[in-house]
Amino acid sequence: MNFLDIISSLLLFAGTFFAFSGAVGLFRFPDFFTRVHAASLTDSIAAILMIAGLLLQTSFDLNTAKLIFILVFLLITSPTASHALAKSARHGGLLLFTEKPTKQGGTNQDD
Amino acid sequence: MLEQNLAALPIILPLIAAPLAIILGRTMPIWILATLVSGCASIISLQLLDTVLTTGVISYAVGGWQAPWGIELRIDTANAFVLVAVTAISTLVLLFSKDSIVKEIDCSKHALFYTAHLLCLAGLSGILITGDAFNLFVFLEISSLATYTLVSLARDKRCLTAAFRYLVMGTIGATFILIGVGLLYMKTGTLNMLDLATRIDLYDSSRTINTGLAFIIVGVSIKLALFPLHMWLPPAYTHAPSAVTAFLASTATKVAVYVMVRFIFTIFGASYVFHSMGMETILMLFAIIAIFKCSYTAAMQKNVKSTLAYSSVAQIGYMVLGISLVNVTGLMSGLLHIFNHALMKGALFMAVGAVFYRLGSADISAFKGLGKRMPLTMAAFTLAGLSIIGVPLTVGFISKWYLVTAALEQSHWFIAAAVLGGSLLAVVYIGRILEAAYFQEPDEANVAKISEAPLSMLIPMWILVIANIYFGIDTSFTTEAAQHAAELLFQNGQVMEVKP
Amino acid sequence: MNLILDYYNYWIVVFLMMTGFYIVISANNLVKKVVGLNIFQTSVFMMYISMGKVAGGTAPIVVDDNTLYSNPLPHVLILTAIVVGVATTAVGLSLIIRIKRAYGTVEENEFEHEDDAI
Amino acid sequence: MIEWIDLILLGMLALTALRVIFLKDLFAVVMLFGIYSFLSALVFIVLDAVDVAFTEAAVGAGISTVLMLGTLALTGRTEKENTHSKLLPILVVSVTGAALIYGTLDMPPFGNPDNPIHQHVAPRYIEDSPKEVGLPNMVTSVLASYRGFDTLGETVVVFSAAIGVLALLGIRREEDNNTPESGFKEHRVLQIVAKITIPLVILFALYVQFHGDFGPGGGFQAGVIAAAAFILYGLVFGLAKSMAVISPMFLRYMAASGVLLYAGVGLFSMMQGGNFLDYNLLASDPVAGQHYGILIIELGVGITVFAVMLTIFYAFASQTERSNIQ
Amino acid sequence: MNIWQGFEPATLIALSICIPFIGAILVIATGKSPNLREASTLAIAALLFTIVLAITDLTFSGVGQRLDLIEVFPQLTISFSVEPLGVLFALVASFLWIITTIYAIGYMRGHNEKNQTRFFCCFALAISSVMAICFSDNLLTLFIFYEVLTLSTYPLVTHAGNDAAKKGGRIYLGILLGTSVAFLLFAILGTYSLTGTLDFKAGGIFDASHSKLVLSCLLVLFCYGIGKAAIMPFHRWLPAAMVAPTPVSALLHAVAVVKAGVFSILKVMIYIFGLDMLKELSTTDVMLYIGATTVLLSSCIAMTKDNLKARLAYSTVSQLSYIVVGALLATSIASAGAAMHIATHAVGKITLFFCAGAIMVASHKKNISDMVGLGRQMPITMTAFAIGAISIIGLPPMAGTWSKWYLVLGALEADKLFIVAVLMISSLLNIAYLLPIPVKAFFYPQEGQNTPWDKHDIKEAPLPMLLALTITSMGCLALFFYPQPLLDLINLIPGISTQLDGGR
Repeated sequence: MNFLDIISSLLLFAGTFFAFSGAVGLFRFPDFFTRVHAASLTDSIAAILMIAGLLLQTSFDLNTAKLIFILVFLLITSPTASHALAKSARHGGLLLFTEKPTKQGGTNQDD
Repeated sequence: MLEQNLAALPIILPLIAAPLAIILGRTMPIWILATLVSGCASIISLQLLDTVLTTGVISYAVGGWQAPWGIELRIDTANAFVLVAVTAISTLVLLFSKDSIVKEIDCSKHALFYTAHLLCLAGLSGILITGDAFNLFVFLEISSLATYTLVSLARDKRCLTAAFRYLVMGTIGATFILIGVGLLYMKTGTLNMLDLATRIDLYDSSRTINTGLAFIIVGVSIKLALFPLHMWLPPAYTHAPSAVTAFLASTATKVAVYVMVRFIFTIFGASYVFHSMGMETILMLFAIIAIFKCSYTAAMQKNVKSTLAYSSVAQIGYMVLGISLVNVTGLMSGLLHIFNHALMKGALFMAVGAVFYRLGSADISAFKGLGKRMPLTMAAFTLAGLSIIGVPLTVGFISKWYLVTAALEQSHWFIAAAVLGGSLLAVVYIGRILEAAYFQEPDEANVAKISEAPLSMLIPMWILVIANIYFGIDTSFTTEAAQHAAELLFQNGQVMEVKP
Repeated sequence: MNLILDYYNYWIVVFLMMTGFYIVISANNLVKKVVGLNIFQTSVFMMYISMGKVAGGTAPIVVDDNTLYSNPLPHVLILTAIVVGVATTAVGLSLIIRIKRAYGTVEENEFEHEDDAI
Repeated sequence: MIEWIDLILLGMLALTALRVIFLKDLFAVVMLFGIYSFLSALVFIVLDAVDVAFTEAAVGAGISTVLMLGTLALTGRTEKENTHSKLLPILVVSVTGAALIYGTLDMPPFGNPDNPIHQHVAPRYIEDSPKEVGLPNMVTSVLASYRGFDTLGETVVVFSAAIGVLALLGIRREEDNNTPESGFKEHRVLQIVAKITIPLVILFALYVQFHGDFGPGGGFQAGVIAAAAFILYGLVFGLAKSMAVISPMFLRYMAASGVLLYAGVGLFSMMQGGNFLDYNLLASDPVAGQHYGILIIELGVGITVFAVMLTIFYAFASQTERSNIQ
Repeated sequence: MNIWQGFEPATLIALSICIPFIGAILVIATGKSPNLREASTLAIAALLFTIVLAITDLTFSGVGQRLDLIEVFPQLTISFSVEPLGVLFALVASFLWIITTIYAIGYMRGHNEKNQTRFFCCFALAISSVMAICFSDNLLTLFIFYEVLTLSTYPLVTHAGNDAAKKGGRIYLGILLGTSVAFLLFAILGTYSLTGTLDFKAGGIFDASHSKLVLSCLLVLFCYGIGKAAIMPFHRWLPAAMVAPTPVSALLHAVAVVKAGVFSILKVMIYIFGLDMLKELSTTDVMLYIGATTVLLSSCIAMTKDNLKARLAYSTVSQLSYIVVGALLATSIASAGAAMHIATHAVGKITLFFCAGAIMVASHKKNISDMVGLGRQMPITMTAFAIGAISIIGLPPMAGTWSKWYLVLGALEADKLFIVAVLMISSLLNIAYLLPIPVKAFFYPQEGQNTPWDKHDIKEAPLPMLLALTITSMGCLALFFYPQPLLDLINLIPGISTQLDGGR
């Protein structure tokens, strides 16, 4: 295991940690908006960390480029989705919603 | 070029015509295109049947890839025979539907109707011709999707729930078939039917193959509406537009029967299915129940279309019964009845369609007094109805004759008696309608509207009626083909006839 | 133990299939029926893909000469089947929309009075 | 390791599926279905079926879920209490399940390279297709060439779905249908992001379309992705604008022409004296012929799938808009 | 004299079947003008009779006549051939068709019936199928035309179109079609699967190799399958069908339909089972006693009926069972008697029906109790009735005597004294329910009237009807004095003879 691998795994672990904390937040936070907040923030940071970790695993070829594209894409779409969600929730006058975890899954696919 | 590719044409022609129809866009040219294509397909399939009868099985490698790797189209007598029926009925129904759908389908949807019809035809031909188990599933789905669409085109809102029920049941059936084919594939590593047949023999008693058989039989039984799984059929046939019902009743379930025959005899082999698995008892039981229960229900219906729909389920019972007798004559009677039943049900539903065209209803009460006012339509209905009953000189008699002969060959005296008893029930449900038509006075409200149906409906209807009688007298064409097909199927499975 | 290792995948897939099948036949709501149908079919797809797997193999895209590849044929079949599935779903859902418009309901037990239950 | 991932994913699938049974909130049910699809796509990847995973994610999780949501918007989001007895379904399901478990007992073991399916037909695909067809992606070779007829059938299935949806719902082009807007349409952030992403998505679709010979992808996936781009456009900017870009009529022609393109290749090879869909005859060199053939038919597939998916979306969305007005 | 001299025998058979069929088409074509229509029917009927005569001639001269049409099943063709029993039936049917046509013209006009074209058309179709039945060469052909006959007579039965007619028609069709499909077709198929052939063959097609048990079952199936023979308990259709107009009742239920039934039974007994085989079957006796019971029971029922047509209907049921009994006695003489009875009962019963119709048209009376003293109004009709009744009873000098004579001889030859007794008792019953009608008509005064007979009282039916019933009653007489041609014909049937020693 060389140096790059160690860094990469550290990054990956950090990424999973944030993703996991986001998931916990989704369950534990009291209302809709806080949940979206938890999910979207951790989502972005987890994506960055994980992809960075994966980048270190590649040998800087086509796959590297693909990963970077994916990262860029995620960084554009994921916050937008959260934003759209929150805005339409307010538009619809919704404050408390119990089925949020599933709704999160939905927005990801809609993009 | 044509000569060599004849085997593929019955699928390809309607398949190409369907998108062309969308591009044409206007109803009239589409109708002409559809009828022409369907007519060509029926001529080609006649030619194919002739070739098959004289020179033997046609095998066609699509894409030039040989059998177990590529998809093979394989035409033997059995599918050529059914193909002739399907394409011919399709052509006649198209002729019939030109006027019929005017009253039953919104004008804006006529183009889609013909397109869906072509797709359905392509799917059915594909199911018949293909020699590949998975390809069969794909074509099954083409025809099914087109069928759901066709059923739901009617103006009556009840067609929607009927179509949905059909969709759910049909998809479950197709998925079961998919599971079954998957299990077979898992065990044998091939999808080609012939290859499957030879390799299944190596694993005859394997539990996986047993399960595969069970799933395929159940799946196909849903598609062909065998008794306890028939619930989708009556509402779908009742509420669909008449032209659609005429087409489906005489082709779709028949093709499913063919699929059952193909799987049982060609792929699994009769001795495995019947000797080792004892399927014949189950099939026979359900077939007999279907004959009695559904004929009885048919006699209880207020709507003529649903009477005939239940009658279809009962008639499918006869076909399955023929298969379950496990001898050449029985199988032959099954195949023969596929063809013959297509002729009778086609004519009957066309007649009902003609009545619907004039009266906007298919209730028995609408039939009152029609004997005088629509004499030609009702005469056609009468003759085709007699054929359903199995009166001599009609095709119904011929298939029943062979079925009973087959039962007696196997010394199933009770089965023979049951078959004949079943036709008594047919007397009841057909008789009710005829009585209303000939011996009751029409309701006041209807009197003014009634006149004979237009020629464009009468001609295809009467062609079928005449075919009913012609093939009931000169049986050489149908019986020879069916006999040959049945013998071939028994040989294919490399098993001798199962003697009691 | 061997038995479990050999077949655990299939057993879970069978369980999934049956869950989907159960939803289809027991659900009251037509949309849920369609969801069930999709779950049912997707599970069947998994059965197919499972059988194509070769332990230690890779995706059937040529890398070099000495690689062990999984079987491409089930993949092809399931690609087809997925598309078939979505086609059915689309038609089914359109039917549901029309049913809602015609009857005002998409609950199975609310049709029964109108002699055309699903 | 792989087994554990597989097992965990399958476990999650089981949980998702079970949850669907008991949930009454249909919105959640549909979302769970989306998750189910995604999870199964992951399972497919674990099992080396990358093409399938791609398709499942795009079609199952993407298009199907969108369509279901569109339906829910019209039919209401809760399931009513089920009055039917549960006994019969449970019985049917247990019998079926028992039969299947019985069937598994003689199955070839999972993952064993000696299984019949790895011995009989497939070896030729794996060993010879790179030479015979000349493509590194065997799935594409088999899909488009060896079993090209299946794929033609599949394209026709998609086309039939369009016919069905058009027959059932039709597409209304109401001129005044931009009156009340749903939340999305006033949404500046979304609009800007959409403007940035849509070209990228289309570009990606083209990549998938033409790179399918070498990596995962092909006509289906490309068609779906391209359709997704336009669906996004329609969602964000309104259906009317979307229809102004690509009209429903044009889509019909596209859907038909895709099928015709596919079948046309077959006819052409027939005219060259070969069998239907025999690509070897398309060029003087068989491998080149295969290549041309696959390229063209994948294009046909892509066109049809794109057009059909968008048509279906139009049909559903125009229903939604109408109900919004009511 | 014989205008058909130059024709091939096969052509003659074809003509005999086609001519009535053509007649049916002619009737439809000329439906607009009643006179033309009826003239053409009559002409066709006469033409048919001459053809049948020509065929009879050929039969006597021993020319084999057959006609093979299409092969429906392997080794099973629709084919026709001439044999004496068939000729006998054909003669009776074609002759009586002429008479009935004459009668029907009078009746239909006198009654102002609706749908006369349909009536005459179906009538001709029925005759066409009867001809086909007569000459059928195998069971398949017989069955086919048996069904055609049922179907073509159904519109005749329901001619009136009212509820009663519909109900009658339903019973008619239900029983006839039901028994034929459920039993007859079953029996035919059973026979086919046992022997591989359905051809009528002298001496039968079964041999010792076939299980007696199965054959016994087949016998029962055949007897009940041929529902037109009206063996109890499947006799209900016959009285039910009496709702039809009288000419229909007359021709169809005295001649065509019921006789087609017993004719089929005779054919099956003689040519499928063979008399020798028949003797050995255990169910022959069972069926024989059921037949005998039918004879007695239906005679008893007949006595209770006041409606004339109903009484005649039950009388027919009883008389049909004579023929069944004759066939089942399985002796040569009894069979001859049965064959003879086809002819003699036909003329007798048709006379009675004609009279019933005449009474209905002329005096609108249906019930026997109203006919007291009617002899004064309708002397000719009532005389004819008396002649017919005597013939049915079997008293000399009427035709019925001969057939009953041979039947009794046959019963004696078979050592079945019980049957002899039954025949005797039944004759007594016949006397009891038939003879009082003419007696009361002639010798009892009409209620409230006691004036002597005056010529002006006469109010007979229309001329065509009178003509018809006179001819048939003359026929009853003629057949008594000159039965020889019939007997000759019957003696031509292989294995059947009117001689006591079986013709040897």
